[in-house]
Amino acid sequence: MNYKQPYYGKWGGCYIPEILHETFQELSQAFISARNDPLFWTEFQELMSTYSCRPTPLTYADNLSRHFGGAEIFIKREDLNHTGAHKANNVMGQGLLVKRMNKKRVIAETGAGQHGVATATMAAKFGLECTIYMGEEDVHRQRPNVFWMQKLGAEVITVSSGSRILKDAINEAFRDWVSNMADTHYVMGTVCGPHPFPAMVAWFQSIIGQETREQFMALKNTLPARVYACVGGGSNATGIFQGFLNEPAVELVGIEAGGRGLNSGAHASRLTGKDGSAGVAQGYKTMFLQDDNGQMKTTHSVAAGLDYVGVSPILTDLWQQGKIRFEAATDREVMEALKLTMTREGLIPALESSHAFVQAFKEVGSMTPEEAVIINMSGRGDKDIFTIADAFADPSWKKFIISKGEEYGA
Amino acid sequence: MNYKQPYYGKWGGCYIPEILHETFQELSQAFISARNDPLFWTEFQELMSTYSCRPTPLTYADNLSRHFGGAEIFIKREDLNHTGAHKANNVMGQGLLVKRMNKKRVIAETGAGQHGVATATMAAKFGLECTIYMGEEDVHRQRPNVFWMQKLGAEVITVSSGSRILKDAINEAFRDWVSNMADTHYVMGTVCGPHPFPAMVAWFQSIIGQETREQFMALKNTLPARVYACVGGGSNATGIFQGFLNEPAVELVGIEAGGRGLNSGAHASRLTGKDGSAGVAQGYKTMFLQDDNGQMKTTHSVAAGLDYVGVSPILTDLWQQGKIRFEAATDREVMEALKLTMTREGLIPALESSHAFVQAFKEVGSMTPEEAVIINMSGRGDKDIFTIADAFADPSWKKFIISKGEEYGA
Amino acid sequence: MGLENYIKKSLKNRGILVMTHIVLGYPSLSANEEIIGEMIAGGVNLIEMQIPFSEPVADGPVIVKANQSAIAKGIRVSSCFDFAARITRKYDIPFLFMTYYNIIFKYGPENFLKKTKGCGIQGLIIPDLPPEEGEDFFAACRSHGIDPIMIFSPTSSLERMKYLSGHGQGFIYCIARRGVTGHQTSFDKEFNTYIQRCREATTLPLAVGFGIKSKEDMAYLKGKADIGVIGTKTIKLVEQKGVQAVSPFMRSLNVLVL
Amino acid sequence: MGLENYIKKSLKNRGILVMTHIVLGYPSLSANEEIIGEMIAGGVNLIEMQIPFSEPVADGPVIVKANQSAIAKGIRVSSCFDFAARITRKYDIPFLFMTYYNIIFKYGPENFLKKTKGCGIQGLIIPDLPPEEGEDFFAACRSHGIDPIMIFSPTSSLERMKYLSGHGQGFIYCIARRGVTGHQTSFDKEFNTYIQRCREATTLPLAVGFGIKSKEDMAYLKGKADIGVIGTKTIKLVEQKGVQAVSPFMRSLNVLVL
Ligand SMILES: Cc1ncc(COP(=O)(O)O)c(C=O)c1O
Ligand SMILES: Cc1ncc(COP(=O)(O)O)c(C=O)c1O
Repeated sequence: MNYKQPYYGKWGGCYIPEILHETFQELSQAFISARNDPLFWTEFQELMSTYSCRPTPLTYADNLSRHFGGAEIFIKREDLNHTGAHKANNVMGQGLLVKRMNKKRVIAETGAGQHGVATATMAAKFGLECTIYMGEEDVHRQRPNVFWMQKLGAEVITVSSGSRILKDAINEAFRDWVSNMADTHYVMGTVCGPHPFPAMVAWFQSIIGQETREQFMALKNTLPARVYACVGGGSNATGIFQGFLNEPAVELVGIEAGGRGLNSGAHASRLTGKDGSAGVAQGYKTMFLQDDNGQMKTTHSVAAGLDYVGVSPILTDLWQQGKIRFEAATDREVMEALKLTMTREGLIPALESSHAFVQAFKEVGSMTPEEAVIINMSGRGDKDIFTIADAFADPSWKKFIISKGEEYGA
Repeated sequence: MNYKQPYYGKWGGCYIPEILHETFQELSQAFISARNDPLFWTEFQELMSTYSCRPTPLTYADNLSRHFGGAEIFIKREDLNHTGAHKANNVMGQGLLVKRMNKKRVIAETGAGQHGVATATMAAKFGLECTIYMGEEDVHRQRPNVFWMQKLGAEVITVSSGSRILKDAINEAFRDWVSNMADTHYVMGTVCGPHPFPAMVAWFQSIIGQETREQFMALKNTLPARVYACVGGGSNATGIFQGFLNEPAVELVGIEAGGRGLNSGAHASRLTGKDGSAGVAQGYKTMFLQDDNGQMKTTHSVAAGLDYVGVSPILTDLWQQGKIRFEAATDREVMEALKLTMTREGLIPALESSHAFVQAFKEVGSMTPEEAVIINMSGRGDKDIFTIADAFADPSWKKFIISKGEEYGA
Repeated sequence: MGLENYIKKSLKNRGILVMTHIVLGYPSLSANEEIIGEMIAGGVNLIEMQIPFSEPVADGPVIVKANQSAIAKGIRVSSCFDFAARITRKYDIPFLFMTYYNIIFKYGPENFLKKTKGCGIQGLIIPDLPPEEGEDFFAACRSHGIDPIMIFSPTSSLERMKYLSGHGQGFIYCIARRGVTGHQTSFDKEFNTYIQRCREATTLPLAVGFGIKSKEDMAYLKGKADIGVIGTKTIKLVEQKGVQAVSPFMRSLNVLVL
Repeated sequence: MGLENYIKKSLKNRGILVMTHIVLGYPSLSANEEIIGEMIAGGVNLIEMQIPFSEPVADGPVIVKANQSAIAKGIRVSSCFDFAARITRKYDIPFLFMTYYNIIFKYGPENFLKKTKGCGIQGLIIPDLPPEEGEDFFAACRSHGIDPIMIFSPTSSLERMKYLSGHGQGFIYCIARRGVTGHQTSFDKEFNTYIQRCREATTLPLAVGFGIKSKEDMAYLKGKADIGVIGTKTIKLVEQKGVQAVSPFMRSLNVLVL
């Protein structure tokens, strides 16, 4: 990937208001000089290994492998990052850039809240002011993360325009940025948005793929047959896939949110199925879920972090080239896969990550034990406690919340 | 420490009902053979580095060090373990022993719920049945952990006898064990209880101290001036202290729960202050908080995991020898230290761990920048969301819970 | 005769021109029509009509809400064209479309331009299409006889402005300040240097928009700029005082040549 | 004359002796006194009085609750001694203390034994003090003329039983099954082998406790053991039918020699 140019095939670009032109120039300069400075990556790796827990392990899923009786299943453990998801990689990387650009404030959008928590954490660590934009619906379904962002010192602004989810939070963040770009950096949370964001986020997340490849090679002295990653904006997928791009032996599988089903209209599958079409929004060109007038649709997923109308231009290009296979997992399948993973391996993947597990579980049984697959566990499920409790209609949790509510109401 | 004999100075022992005699013989055998088998430790380390994230980092707390302007502060990041606390070290170690003993079921007590979650996780991973005993008060204040234990497949039994906290959960676990010891192992969660539990748990947790020493030496080529760890039962403290025992240059500081103050009667300080006295309960001899008739007192701490009437016989012995200094941190001080740590370093220590931060914060300012201290961050604070929200009287959280309660109630 | 000429000619009779803004379909097309009538009656010189988009990233809360509401009520791009065709036949001042690029991209740029031309629209303002991305499209605009309006901002350097101006036609839209539409703008020394830089960079007329809302603002801008843009202010006015308040307000903005 | 002789002598008149259990202070000391009166009237042969402890780890829910309640009501070790002194003077069957080791440890073992002896108690049952920990204390018991009652369990090997027996005096308390007090015990082949092993290991009389609650149980045990221990059953009986139900129940347990 040529990190200096804004297009991946015909996707990407930099569709920004003139007011941000200078800011993007500056950001591109800072990014290019960081990429060209070998010390930067060393500093980044150092930070991630002392402040977070990199390299994160590659865990062999003994029980699940046996359960399906096919390919061996390995799990890349991004859940063990500080703040509980791969989002930390990107955020800490951008934090180092912010220091170089000498800005005093960061803003970010967040869907699942993981990116918001990671950004609030980075801001605390680097002594920056921090404002997080989050859709009203996501504020509700990812409430613990809102609480922690605030406790970490960030201001959390609830966005109630549009569909009140991730894309709307991105719009609000841009609106903040066009007012405050002089001292403010916008920490984009995924491999989307105007250039150089996709290139930059992909670079920071490539640490996942680098590690995974090394770890797998050290174990097996060969490559995995398939690599599975969920795709919201696409950052964890782009991160792990970069370790295996252009390896014909490795099939890369991206899993989008199938919501209530690909034919239900209530999903967030931009590349899988027939609902996506080319468009330009939020500063870049990609496949969007939009109507025939170009108005963005309301998406749906049980996983806030996948509930997004666009997808990384990098992935759209690789999809178009046939280098990544795309699939979708429904909300219901996700809960089943989560249950199985919790009870068989003692791992609690985030609802987002659970999408990747769904597809792997569908496929490994018909592969051979000589083959191996890797699932990217992009984050942990702690944040999803309210959603999971609702999905399982957990009676004792409900009772607890009712009584806690009464205690507070009194 | 001689791991074969039950006493540390005059503390420890094995005060068990006859019905458990055989079981303890078997357990001691298994433990001794594991200790004598160099492959066992290798297997343990391997498991902890592939399933959890060991070695966990030693993070330099730049901002806090500057804030206090004295000694440099380093933080050992046990919060980055899988399941979020040091408890995983002990649990996974005992899990390997369970496999060797060929038992089919595990039981455990839990206070903060971290040990319970870790045990439920280990049970899922190793394919064991699992029952967790938890005091009614702790079920309430650590509700998210209860939820996850259940989702991981464990049965959680609420204990409403006694003070309805940790010690009572231990009693219930013993009552289960004396019925089911043939196929059941009791995974004691801390360095307490009858021999060989203290020796065994200390051994598994020594991985913290080993790593910390190596990491610090690699960074500084010298030893830290002080090491701080909170002390509930004492496992995280025993773990990290073992890396620095018998080093006259290193002062070891254990911090107990000061609750509402040492003179309030509402605390869990067995060694600090004057309220503790020698006793025998829960299978071992140590300093307990008891009345003049030998009845155990009701303890109090904002941190469920420190809210315990006894303390490790190993630590009591080292305290008596003057090798560890003991201090107490009050509930209020803990909230202040937590706030500072969140907003300055982007770290969210568990309420238990925050006790260690309190004492370090009191002391580092009057030390020199040439000195360094290490704080053991035994776990992350995610589990404490309800308690922290209550302590900060967070209005938006309360509003959320009230509305969620109404939704469930409808 | 092209927007540039129209503007220069109109400036003979008026100290500074007024361009107003409406969101098509908000509160409804028939209300739009009434409001436009009021604007014309109030002596407005140009009108930009925004084709709603679900992600109006450069707009502030009032216009965002208007966009959302229009879409929720079912506004379609084709009805915007129909409306424009009728209005441009009815009134002889110039009308422009303002919209975000996806509306054009999805419609097909070539078709969009044909339709735009066909319904008598004279210019296009696209806040999220910089020339780096829009070069071909702006050329196509010009060849269809539609003026592509370039946008200057306070952060644009002189050199940048010259580059932008090279792609534009009709006039330049100068954003008065950082931020989105609908907030207060303060005219200070910094603003004056900015407008001087704009003048230096281009021979095209200058429109100043974002936060212009009173006769005082217009009077201040007179001599510095050629057009003052009234945006959010009209929406608020209609919401608060009704449609019939529009023409008196517009009339009040008239600043004499001397 | 020592418990062992007392037991052997009593067995001449009865197929199997009955030892009952009470928790001191539950529901109150005066209720305890009434209940003991009923027990004696019902022909009970020995009584173990439990000094409450906050952590009764070997007990089941009913006795746990009784311990907690007695402590909550303020029972003290000194009042247990006073009560014992009065009761042992009043009735001439043997009384024992059952308690957990911390009660003794905290009181001071030497003082505790003196007091125990002084108030006429003849034996001590301490479920959490194995001889490995209690060797010295058991020796002190014996030298004070108090019988330390050792506990056998179904998991104890023959060798282990012999070792335990070496520290004991008076009789052996054989736990009928795994688990805590208060649950059902099923007497099966495994139980029989266990009791045979107990007999082989010691010459001391055997008491069988945990889950004994009826005449049928007593009849089954006759010949196998020397004493059947009625524990939880009495507490439940009093709770459900009142104090006066105790003596008829105890009388019903009498199993003849032949
Ligand atoms: C745990 C987790 N996984 C995946 C995602 C999806 O984002 P991306 O596709 O950029 O990895 C999110 C976004 O919030 C997330 O929190
Ligand atoms: C995070 C954490 N720290 C500390 C403790 C206290 O236990 P210990 O003293 O055994 O480390 C607990 C107990 O639950 C805990 O969860």
